[in-house]
Amino acid sequence: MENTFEPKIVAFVCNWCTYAGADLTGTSRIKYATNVRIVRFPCTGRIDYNLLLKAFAQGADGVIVSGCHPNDCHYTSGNFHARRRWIVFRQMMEYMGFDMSRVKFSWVSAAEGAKWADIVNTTVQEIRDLGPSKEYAEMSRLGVV
Amino acid sequence: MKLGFYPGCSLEGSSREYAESIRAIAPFIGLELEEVENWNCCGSSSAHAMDHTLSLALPARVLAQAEKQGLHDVVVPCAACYNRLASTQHELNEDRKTKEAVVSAIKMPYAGTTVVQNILDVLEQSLTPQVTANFPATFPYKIVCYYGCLLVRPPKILKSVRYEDPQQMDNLMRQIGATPLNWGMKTECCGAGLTMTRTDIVANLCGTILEDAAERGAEAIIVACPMCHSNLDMRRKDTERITGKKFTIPVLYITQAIGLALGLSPKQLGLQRHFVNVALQGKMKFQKNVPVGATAAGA
Amino acid sequence: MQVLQQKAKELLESGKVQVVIGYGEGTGERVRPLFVRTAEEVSKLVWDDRCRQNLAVYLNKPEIKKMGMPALIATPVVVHTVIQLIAEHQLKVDGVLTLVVENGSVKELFDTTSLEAYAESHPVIFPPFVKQEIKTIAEMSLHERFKFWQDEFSRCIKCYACRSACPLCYCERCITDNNQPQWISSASHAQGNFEWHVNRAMHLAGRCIQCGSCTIACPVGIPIGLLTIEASRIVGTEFGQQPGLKCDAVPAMSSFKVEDTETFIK
Amino acid sequence: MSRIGVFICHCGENIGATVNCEKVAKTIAAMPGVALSVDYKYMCSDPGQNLIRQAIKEKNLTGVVVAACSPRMHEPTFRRACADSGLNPYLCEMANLREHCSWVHAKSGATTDKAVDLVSMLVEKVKRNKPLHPIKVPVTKTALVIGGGIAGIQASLDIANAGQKVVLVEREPSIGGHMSQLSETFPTLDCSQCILTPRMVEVAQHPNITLYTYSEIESVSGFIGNFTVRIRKKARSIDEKLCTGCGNCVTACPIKKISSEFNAGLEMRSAIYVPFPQAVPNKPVIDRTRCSYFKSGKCKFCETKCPAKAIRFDQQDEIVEIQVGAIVTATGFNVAETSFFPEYGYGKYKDVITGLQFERLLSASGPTLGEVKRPSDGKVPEKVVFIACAGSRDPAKGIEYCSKICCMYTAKHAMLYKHKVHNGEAYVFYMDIRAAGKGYDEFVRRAIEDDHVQYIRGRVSRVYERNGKLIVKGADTLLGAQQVEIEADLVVLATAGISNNGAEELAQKLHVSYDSHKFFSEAHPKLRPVETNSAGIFLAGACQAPKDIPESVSQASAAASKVIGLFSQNEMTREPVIAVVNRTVSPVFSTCMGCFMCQGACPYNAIEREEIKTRDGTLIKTVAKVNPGLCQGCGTCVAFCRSKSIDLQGYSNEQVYAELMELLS
Repeated sequence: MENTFEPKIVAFVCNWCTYAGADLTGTSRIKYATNVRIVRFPCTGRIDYNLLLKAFAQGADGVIVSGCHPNDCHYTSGNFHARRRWIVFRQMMEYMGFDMSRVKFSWVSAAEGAKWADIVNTTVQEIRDLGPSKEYAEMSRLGVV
Repeated sequence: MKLGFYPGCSLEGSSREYAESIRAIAPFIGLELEEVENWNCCGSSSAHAMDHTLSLALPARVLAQAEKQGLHDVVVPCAACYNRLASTQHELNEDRKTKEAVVSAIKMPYAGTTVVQNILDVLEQSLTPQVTANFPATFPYKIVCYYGCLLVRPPKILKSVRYEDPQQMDNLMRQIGATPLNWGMKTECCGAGLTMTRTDIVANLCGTILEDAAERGAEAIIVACPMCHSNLDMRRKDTERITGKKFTIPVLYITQAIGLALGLSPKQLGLQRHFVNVALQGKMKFQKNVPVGATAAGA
Repeated sequence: MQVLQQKAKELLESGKVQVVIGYGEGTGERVRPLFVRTAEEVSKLVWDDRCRQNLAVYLNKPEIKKMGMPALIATPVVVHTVIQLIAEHQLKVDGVLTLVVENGSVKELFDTTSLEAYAESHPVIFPPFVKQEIKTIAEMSLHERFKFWQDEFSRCIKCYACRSACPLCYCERCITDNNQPQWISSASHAQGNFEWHVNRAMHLAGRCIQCGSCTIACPVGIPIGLLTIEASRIVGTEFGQQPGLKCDAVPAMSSFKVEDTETFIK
Repeated sequence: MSRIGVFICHCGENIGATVNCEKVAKTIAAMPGVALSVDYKYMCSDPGQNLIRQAIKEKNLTGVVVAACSPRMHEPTFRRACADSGLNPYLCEMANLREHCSWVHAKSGATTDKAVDLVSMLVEKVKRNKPLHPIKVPVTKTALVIGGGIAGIQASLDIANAGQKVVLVEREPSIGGHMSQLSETFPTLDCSQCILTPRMVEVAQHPNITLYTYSEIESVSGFIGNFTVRIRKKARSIDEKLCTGCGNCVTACPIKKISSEFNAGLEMRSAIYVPFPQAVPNKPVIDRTRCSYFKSGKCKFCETKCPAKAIRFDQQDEIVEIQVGAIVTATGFNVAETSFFPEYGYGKYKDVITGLQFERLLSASGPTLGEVKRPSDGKVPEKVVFIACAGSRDPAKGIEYCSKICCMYTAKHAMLYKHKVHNGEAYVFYMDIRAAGKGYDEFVRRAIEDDHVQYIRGRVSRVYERNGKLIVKGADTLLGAQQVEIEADLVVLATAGISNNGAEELAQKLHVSYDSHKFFSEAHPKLRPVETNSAGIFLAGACQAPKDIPESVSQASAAASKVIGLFSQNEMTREPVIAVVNRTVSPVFSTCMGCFMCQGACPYNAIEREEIKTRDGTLIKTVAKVNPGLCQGCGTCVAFCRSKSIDLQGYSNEQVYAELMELLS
């Protein structure tokens, strides 16, 4: 049977590289899956890991986090700080049993319109294969034990 | 000072005179040598071309043996052995995984605490001006010091500071009354292990070195490496044949030169084993005729 | 014990400190924190294997601050805590006199050098059962770990004893008390609990000095310290930084190196 | 209750053909707090903008969402439209329906659904937007220029000629920098001093320039528009007002064996000295570390010979405090010394010299009066070997970068040598010839073709001395790596350009970031090459990376134009998208605990410490405070703050949280 599940994917991106890169995908008329919704931030350094938790709690099936390549940060080092944060956050979440394959981290520059489309499409496909993220979203409905 | 002594193969074979001269001068400069028991090959130069673990395991076993024997400092006169032991120690200290692999290969505890010293390090500590002041003779010749590669490279591992223009041997020779000449060949290549397979290359390289030394008016070349010595001394005939030039300049181990300044006989220092005749001898100071060290050591 | 009492007496009598924070007999077999303010009370001070709670937690409580200059009876891990608090500007080097017992005598750690030297020579050592727990969890599959923690968290009643016991949870307003937005669901359902514990671990990453006070404090027995221990382990492995060793340490989580490596960012 | 106006743009067919705009407008209209939701063909057209202007007035809107193209395109347009009608522009947001939706998806229900999501999340955000006001920072219209080489001179003159005040600080006794040491300049071979000295004089005489030579920066505080700088005027030991620059003192000084900095160690100077005859100011200075009066209390020969009675042995360093609005750092570079090269003899051969030393040998004002004579015995060298990339592009030496100027000056050196010694032989060992620049490659070709300089592509492994000759051993890689040995009389190393002494200390004083080689870092390698990451501090010349003269001058003028731009208004306006640390009532004052993790996270040093005190001055707590003049609004600090005490205006926690919640509802 064909997999008809349409995952909900939230993308947290920085304004200067990935948001602009996604703009370029548009101006280049490169098509990608409709499943993704972009939330714009000034910098990856601004992206709080709690937003990721909240996205899954609220029913997202996957999350994309993307910003400027190392050394290209508009604010010099926000992405370096973010990178450290994600290094720890990923391992910590895995330690607590969370499947981090639902979170995709990437560097997409303002010139990488095609890369953005590719990242969205592969993420959608991979999350579709993983199926809906039920475990986490349902936790809030379990009530007090 | 009690010092572990790792001779390696050269000092038991082609460079017997190196070992003889070290043992001969040791009591005069306050050194008590204790040979590392049951020692094995350092692996140079074939092991590291064939099997990396083996190239580390062989020196590691020597070091482990020294630890077992309680030897804190070990002198390694052969420059090749020295290089292998020091490099191994460095690599095992840097990389825990490799260390585990090597320790399990040698089946001996290995802490890596042994202080590996080359002959120049040892002489620098023991051949102080106070000690040489009591020498009965001097070695009053114009010489050039030839270091080769293994005593100074790689600089990061061996911690050598002036690896292009080392000074250790020059300073030591000055102490015993020699005049070291400034020259640019201190660390030129002698051809090393190509001595067997490509004698022509060795001959050409050594020819350049010998020629430069002779042109500068040096009366001897001083070395601290059996390989350098073999190539400059034992290969002299081949060098002359291939380059078509004649060279009479003798090549001495630094320990032999020191021995001559101590008034020891050429035979005690193994000078008769050289291929190129060594006509040099220590010049007596006359004011003191008994080396103090000799009596102290009960020689 | 006597040397400690003697030292406390001297310090209080000389007026060098106004309060000695230590341990006294509690109910049953347990010890409890004791705040000694007069020389007469020093005989109540206890020092034995039961003294495990991290007393550094009291240093920043307003009630204790009011008492004046404190002396703190410290196990090795408490010394690490004091250093970390100094590094985080929560404590001045001369704001506490740290007392350690070594070879039957009491040593005063009063400056950066003495604190750091002591911490350096007294690394944190986990008891065997903690090592076993760490190993067990490390060997679980992702799914097993999820199940394991869900089972553990299911007992959590959000009492925040872990927060109160932790000397490095010193915020006046905790993130969990913040409701605009409500980052952490206030209910103690699985999601709220998960959010709380992720935040606790992330907040203590590179800062947790691994004293285990949170685990001891947990009334429902969640091995909650393992989370922050893991967080600090990650920081140590990835960025080579250990908390509680240097008074002027730059926090690992608010610094970076261009050479930091990862493989997951595409 | 919010009254949000939502305007859905068709962008002609661009959005309208793919997204059902009408449906989006209708769906959004049903959202609570939405007062108006309409769609229109072209929102950015005048009638489109008027739609917004009218609606704000008629419906008394509290916020506006324009769903159209990328905010990176038209956000300023629509914010201006809102401002026209009296709505704070920061209460207007854009949803990106074109680049992020209609252009990347086919026409379908899913595409329209996505459009609804994109708009609704912005509606929820805008409900929580707060009116923001551009930050005004007063500007002190005086510029500080640090370094009086050609870059500093150019920047100073440009700013001063635009009518603004400049303070130029130079640590040496004279301005002029490395350019004053050069003989001729490539690619035109005009005399360096001839083109430089008029500019030096202009600096000294310019009414808008205050010149402090023999002075260093002591400390810098403040921020863009408002820096306070303390300058240490080192004691020159003379009264500059009285000194006539006659030079009698210099002749009288008995201490004459001091290696001359200006002549790169090839000549001697006295303890009281003027670095070179064209120095500006042309006033001597006493080198107190060498002067026998300062060392032993005896001598004072200079004082007895001074007709103007200008010698002041008791002069003290003076600290001058100035207020400036902008800073240009033009502290230049240095070259590695020959002692840096083990393989070339650790600097022990007198006739192995640096390119800078060779400049002095070529210079008419140099120790040999322009005759090429080698340092060891004064003989005219018959064979000169030039080694390019000495240290540069050599990771083993720790210098991975290209020093950029060496290819050109080496060609110039070889050429000038051939001009002066006609029968001499010049060899250049090189890796690549990097002669990109106007007239540059032609210049190198001239050296090779007209002046017969022999270029050998290969590295030199060793230089050693034999029979009074320097043996240069190298390889010729164009002849199959054949070994080459040249018996040279003089070897000139084009040693790597390195950061100047004290660059690191200065960078720390200025809070300017620097790279691993201690060259100052620009704010953006491509788009902000003359700015630093500290607002109001600009870069000129080789303090950023090795540069040649035209490049240094261009950058200096660029930096000057940045300063002049900044000074064109009395107040500077900055985007209000900045972080703020919360303040609450007593007894909490702020939920900030003062752990200062944010300080480490901030790339702009914008986080300061604020002490909250009681009325009688007792310290209650120390908390973080954001300097609005420095913050650029990245928000990295926000994500770090454990107690959520710091927030970013325009992207606040509440706003982004609301966006996410709406998006997934």
